[in-house]
Amino acid sequence: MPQKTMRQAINEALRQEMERDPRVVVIGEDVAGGAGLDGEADAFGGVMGVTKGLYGQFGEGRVIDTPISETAIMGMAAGSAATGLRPVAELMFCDFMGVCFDQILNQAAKFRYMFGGKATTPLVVRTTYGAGLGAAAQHSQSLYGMFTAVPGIKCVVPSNAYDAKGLLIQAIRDDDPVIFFEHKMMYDLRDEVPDEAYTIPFGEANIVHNGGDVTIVALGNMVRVAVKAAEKLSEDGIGAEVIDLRTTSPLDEETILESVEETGRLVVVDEANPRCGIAADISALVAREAFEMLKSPVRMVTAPHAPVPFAPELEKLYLPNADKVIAAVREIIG
Amino acid sequence: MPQKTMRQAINEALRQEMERDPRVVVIGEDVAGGAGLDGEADAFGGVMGVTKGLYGQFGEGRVIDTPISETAIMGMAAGSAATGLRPVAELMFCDFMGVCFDQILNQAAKFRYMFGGKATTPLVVRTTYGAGLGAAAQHSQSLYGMFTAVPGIKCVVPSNAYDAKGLLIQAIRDDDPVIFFEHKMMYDLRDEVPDEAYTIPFGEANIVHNGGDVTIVALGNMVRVAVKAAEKLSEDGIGAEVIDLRTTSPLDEETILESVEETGRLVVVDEANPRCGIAADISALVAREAFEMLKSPVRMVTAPHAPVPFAPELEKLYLPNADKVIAAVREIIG
Amino acid sequence: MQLSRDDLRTAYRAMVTIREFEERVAVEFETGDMPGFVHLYAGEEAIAVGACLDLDEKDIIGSTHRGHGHCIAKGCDIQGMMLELFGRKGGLCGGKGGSMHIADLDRGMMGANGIVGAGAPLIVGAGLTAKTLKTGGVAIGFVGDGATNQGAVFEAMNLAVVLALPVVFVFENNYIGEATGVDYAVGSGDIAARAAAFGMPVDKVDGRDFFVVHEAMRGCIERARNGDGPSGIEALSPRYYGHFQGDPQNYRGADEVERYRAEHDCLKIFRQRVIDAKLLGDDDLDAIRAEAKALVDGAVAAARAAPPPGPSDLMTDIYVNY
Amino acid sequence: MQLSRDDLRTAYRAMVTIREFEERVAVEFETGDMPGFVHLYAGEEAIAVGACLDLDEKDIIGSTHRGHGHCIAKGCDIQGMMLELFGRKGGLCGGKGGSMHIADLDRGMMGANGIVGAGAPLIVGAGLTAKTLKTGGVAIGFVGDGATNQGAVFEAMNLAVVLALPVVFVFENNYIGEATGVDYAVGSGDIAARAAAFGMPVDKVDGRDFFVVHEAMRGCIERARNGDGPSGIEALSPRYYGHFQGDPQNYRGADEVERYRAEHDCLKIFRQRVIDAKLLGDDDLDAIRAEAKALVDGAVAAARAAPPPGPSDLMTDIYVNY
Ligand SMILES: Cc1ncc(C[n+]2csc(CCOP(=O)(O)OP(=O)(O)O)c2C)c(N)n1
Ligand SMILES: Cc1ncc(C[n+]2csc(CCOP(=O)(O)OP(=O)(O)O)c2C)c(N)n1
Ligand SMILES: [Mg+2]
Ligand SMILES: [Mg+2]
Repeated sequence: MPQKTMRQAINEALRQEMERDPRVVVIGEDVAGGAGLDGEADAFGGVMGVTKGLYGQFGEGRVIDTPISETAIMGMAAGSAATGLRPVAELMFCDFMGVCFDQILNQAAKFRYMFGGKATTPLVVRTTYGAGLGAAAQHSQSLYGMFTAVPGIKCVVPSNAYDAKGLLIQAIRDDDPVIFFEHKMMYDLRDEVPDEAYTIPFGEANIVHNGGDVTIVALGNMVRVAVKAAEKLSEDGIGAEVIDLRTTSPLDEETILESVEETGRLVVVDEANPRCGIAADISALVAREAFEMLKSPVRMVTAPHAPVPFAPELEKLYLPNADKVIAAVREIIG
Repeated sequence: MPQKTMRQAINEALRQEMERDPRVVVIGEDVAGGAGLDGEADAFGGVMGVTKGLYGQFGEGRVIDTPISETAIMGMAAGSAATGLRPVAELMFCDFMGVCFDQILNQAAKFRYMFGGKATTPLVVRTTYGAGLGAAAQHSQSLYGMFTAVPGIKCVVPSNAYDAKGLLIQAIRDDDPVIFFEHKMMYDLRDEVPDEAYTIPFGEANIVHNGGDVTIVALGNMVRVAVKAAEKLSEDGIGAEVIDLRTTSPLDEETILESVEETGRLVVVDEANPRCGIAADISALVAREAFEMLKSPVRMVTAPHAPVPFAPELEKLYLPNADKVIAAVREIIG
Repeated sequence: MQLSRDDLRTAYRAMVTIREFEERVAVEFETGDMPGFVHLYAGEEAIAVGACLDLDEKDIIGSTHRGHGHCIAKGCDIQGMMLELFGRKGGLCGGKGGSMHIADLDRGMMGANGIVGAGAPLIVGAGLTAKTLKTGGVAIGFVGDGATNQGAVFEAMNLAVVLALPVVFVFENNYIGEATGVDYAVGSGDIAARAAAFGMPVDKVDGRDFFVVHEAMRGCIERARNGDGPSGIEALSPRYYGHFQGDPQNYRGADEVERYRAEHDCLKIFRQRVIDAKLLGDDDLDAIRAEAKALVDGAVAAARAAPPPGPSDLMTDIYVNY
Repeated sequence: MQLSRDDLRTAYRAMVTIREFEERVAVEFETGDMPGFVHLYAGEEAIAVGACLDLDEKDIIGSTHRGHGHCIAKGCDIQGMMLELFGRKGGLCGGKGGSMHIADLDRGMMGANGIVGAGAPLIVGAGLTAKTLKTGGVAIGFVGDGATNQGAVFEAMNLAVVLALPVVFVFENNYIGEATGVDYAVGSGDIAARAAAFGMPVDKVDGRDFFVVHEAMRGCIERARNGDGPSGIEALSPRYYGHFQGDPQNYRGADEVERYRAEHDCLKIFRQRVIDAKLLGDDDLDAIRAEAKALVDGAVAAARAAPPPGPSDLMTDIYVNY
């Protein structure tokens, strides 16, 4: 199977869905780039180059550059979704949710319920998250927990290029508003990605490493960290089952609970801050539903309750890594 | 001691702090009311009447009516806090955070860290939350979890008039940004409230009902629900210790853990939605730190993963109540 | 005056239906049987009806928290509306939305909105759909004077201009946002001029005069249909009730509302105009009003008799599938 | 020309220090030793320096993501800045902020800001402090052309007008926001006129000419100090580097930047002007530039020699107390 980067996989998903359905449009800041200037059109393809080439193929009516107005972008996307388009809007960094959250929290998420089931809002918001680039406190956050908290929203956090393509196509074909989180350190990671379109259903976690001693739940870029830890642990005879959530909402509770029932131990690995996040959410799920099988305290390996620091030395300390996961596992395996 | 409503208690806290410190100003939409019109000045005192009378005493320089521009309100408040004022800004409904979250999430919360400890931002944002008024999906949410998740923010959710006064005075004197959540169904509830100014420290939960069989953690308006449940349970010989969190950030982990170590059982009662909220956060804390003492699964009594419905019959079903708390306790006490 | 007698009847019917509806809601609300908040539109009827008369089902409107008038002007079912306001099964939103979220997408009514200003970007989205799918439709966004100070509205205007979308902004200046005067809240003192500076034509018109509103909107709608991009009107007309029903309105001058009602009521102006022009007679108009009243009476009776949503409704309509 | 020779030296020193600083950062960044992103201000020096020359420590500026020039114009320590950009202990923000969050509140520099437009409401807050505490200070907010389309900026302008605060908005029009031209993104095509429609005077000036900027700002600052409320300038001048360092700039025309540098460079214009007027000589100016270069050299050496923050720094400075 062909090897593709996550950037290519996402681009391919967009391209194929745009070819398939004329209602799919891409909206955002510099999703083409170069508008109103003397150089190349399609100069950027998004600041990460993910949408590159779509403008050339589909033109300005389908690949829509906007001013720096996230509220208007998200609102226009939500409004167009409710009236017949299937927009894919880009929020350059998820940190920018602060300037446009209303259009997700109170508009797109709630249309269907508030309007008694009469609205359908097939909106996808693609956004980037995560630390590692030295981009500091306002460009490095992992804010999927805040979207997971919102009824009416679906929330996707792919961990590799293959999943990214399949989950994004699913997101575009899905009739509910979906927030799609792309880790900015993962765009160049390669994976086997089929050329043809395919979907991965929401709410189905993926077991990416087998083991019977401890369940490690991870998502996005932390899946690699968890797998690395699991591999090292297995060298020492400790079997870790690593579950890649893929989507945080809907959440595949079943796979998590089944695994913990088997292993009796839970470690959640999440790059986000610890309070009211996914790690706490999964821990609480297990404490509610799998308590009887639990042999030891749950552990959360997350960023600390602090903003993301700039200096690379601090940023490295800030992030979860395989050693921290291993330490957490050892603590509860004893 | 004099009986006062929560509205009066909050008003008194504001008045006393404004008298004490000329740097304290109140900012928001219609915090006076009547600007630019032919009727009374100070017509509203906030849409809930909480700031009524302050305009008359302190004038338009200290009680500042604004246009309907929450981003500018929060930003002006944050910027003035960082430069020498001690503003108390009002966000009429916490649901409106969606239009101004950036100024909290990325600005006020992060100044101190981003600027290497050189900024001090003594900002208070007062806001209302909660269902019960038939105000439907966009005016009834309980969003303190999203603020609790943000490092740099302190988050207060008082459960009665006495606490509201002491915690608000503490918030105003505190040097960090504080979000202060007032339940809109509680403004007319009365309590003994001293006339003089006093503070209640942050991060100190309050045990409001004693019992040794189960720990019930609650906050805000849910404390009354939890106490009601505890009282009924005690009639049946079940002893419930009810912990009123008072502040979700900082969180009094010690009091919670000590109680659970005693009772071995945890029920968290929270009006918010269940995913990535305070209930999950507390459950996870206990599953991490008090697992060995835990005798049964934890239970969360929260709103469901749904927007707040309009019809009173549905709204009632939506909200936690004493019967649901009792049922949860019975489930784990068996 | 280019309107046919039928058009005039339609317009008057819509205006008096709004008036009857709102005045009745004021009464019903006071009984305590209607939950939540209601923001009444009485006094501003000529704006909604003038703006919507020429629209059809492919056209979409986006409303505000004060949305009943827009619903009626766009042809929403009166009984469905009243059921919704009472929170009953069969309401336009199944009793889950209420006054602040009343909507009927089948009629091109995208919803009232409890978040001030939030409807403006949404309606730009409706404009994008119309342009992209070449529906021939236009998108009309209602925005209050207070709402014009929201970032969302400013951004929406600019984006509509940048993308040359078939959007019309209707700035409803009723002089007040909640309890704050427009002259205080709008620093420039001029909503139309500030909006025009975003790069589109915006007329300031007397919102009490249906004919003036309708004429100004005709130009805007034509412009949008021709692909010439967005435009707007600022229409001035007072609201007759409080910000929400129950508001003591102590921020208003004494007799202010009485004066409005007596001197420049939009229904009276309309009536005078069509009678003077001998287009419709007193009988015609009275009959229409009586019909409107009967319609509202029936809607209230139906709503009061209808059951509330059932427990099984709590957890439906959150997602299409989950 | 009302400036003394000392003032002119100060202005030129600030301008060339910015230029030397930015051109050196471009080089240092390419080595890979400087973390994160940097957005360079070279080309726009006359704006920051013209805007800040008359300010003192009680005055406060709010910056953008492109903040180095504003820092230097407001008198921030060059070495502290360079340490910060390298993420080292002793940097202006202790290495925790970096280029996008560089700040020095002691110098009245409220911070660069990674959120486009977010600085505008903050600076309105600084204006509120000045007015409330009667500090006599003014608050200057820098806003890019792209940023003028953010709701936060529109709201901030209106609020500053409503409250008549001592605020000056400096709209830095460098023709581009990221990779989008101002003529595309600003629907009206005119930032100054759009801002003026919010109810304050806004001049459009040549941002390459220090003297023009300084003169326009003098009026604005005076106005603010006199309690006459906000105002603004739109100053046009290109940036010489990419949006961020490393940006291929393929959205630009061929030789565009070379032309800017050759034909209308703000340093050259300044130099020509003061030499023609016989106010400063070549020697003066060369000496100042040499000093600036030496200062930057020293700062880079110090930064490269400095240690990074230590592990104990990770969890400090989150709260004053917790
Ligand atoms: C974002 C937001 N801020 C504040 C409110 C509270 N609020 C509801 S309506 C209103 C006044 C709106 O005034 P205007 O736009 O003039 O509309 P009108 O009520 O006059 O029709 C306010 C402040 C809100 N619902 N949403
Ligand atoms: C809210 C927000 N949206 C988008 C971005 C990404 N971004 C950073 S700078 C920039 C361009 C800003 O352009 P302009 O205001 O003209 O400033 P300039 O870079 O030209 O100095 C963009 C889009 C951001 N940081 N914040
Ligand atoms: Mg109004
Ligand atoms: Mg620019």
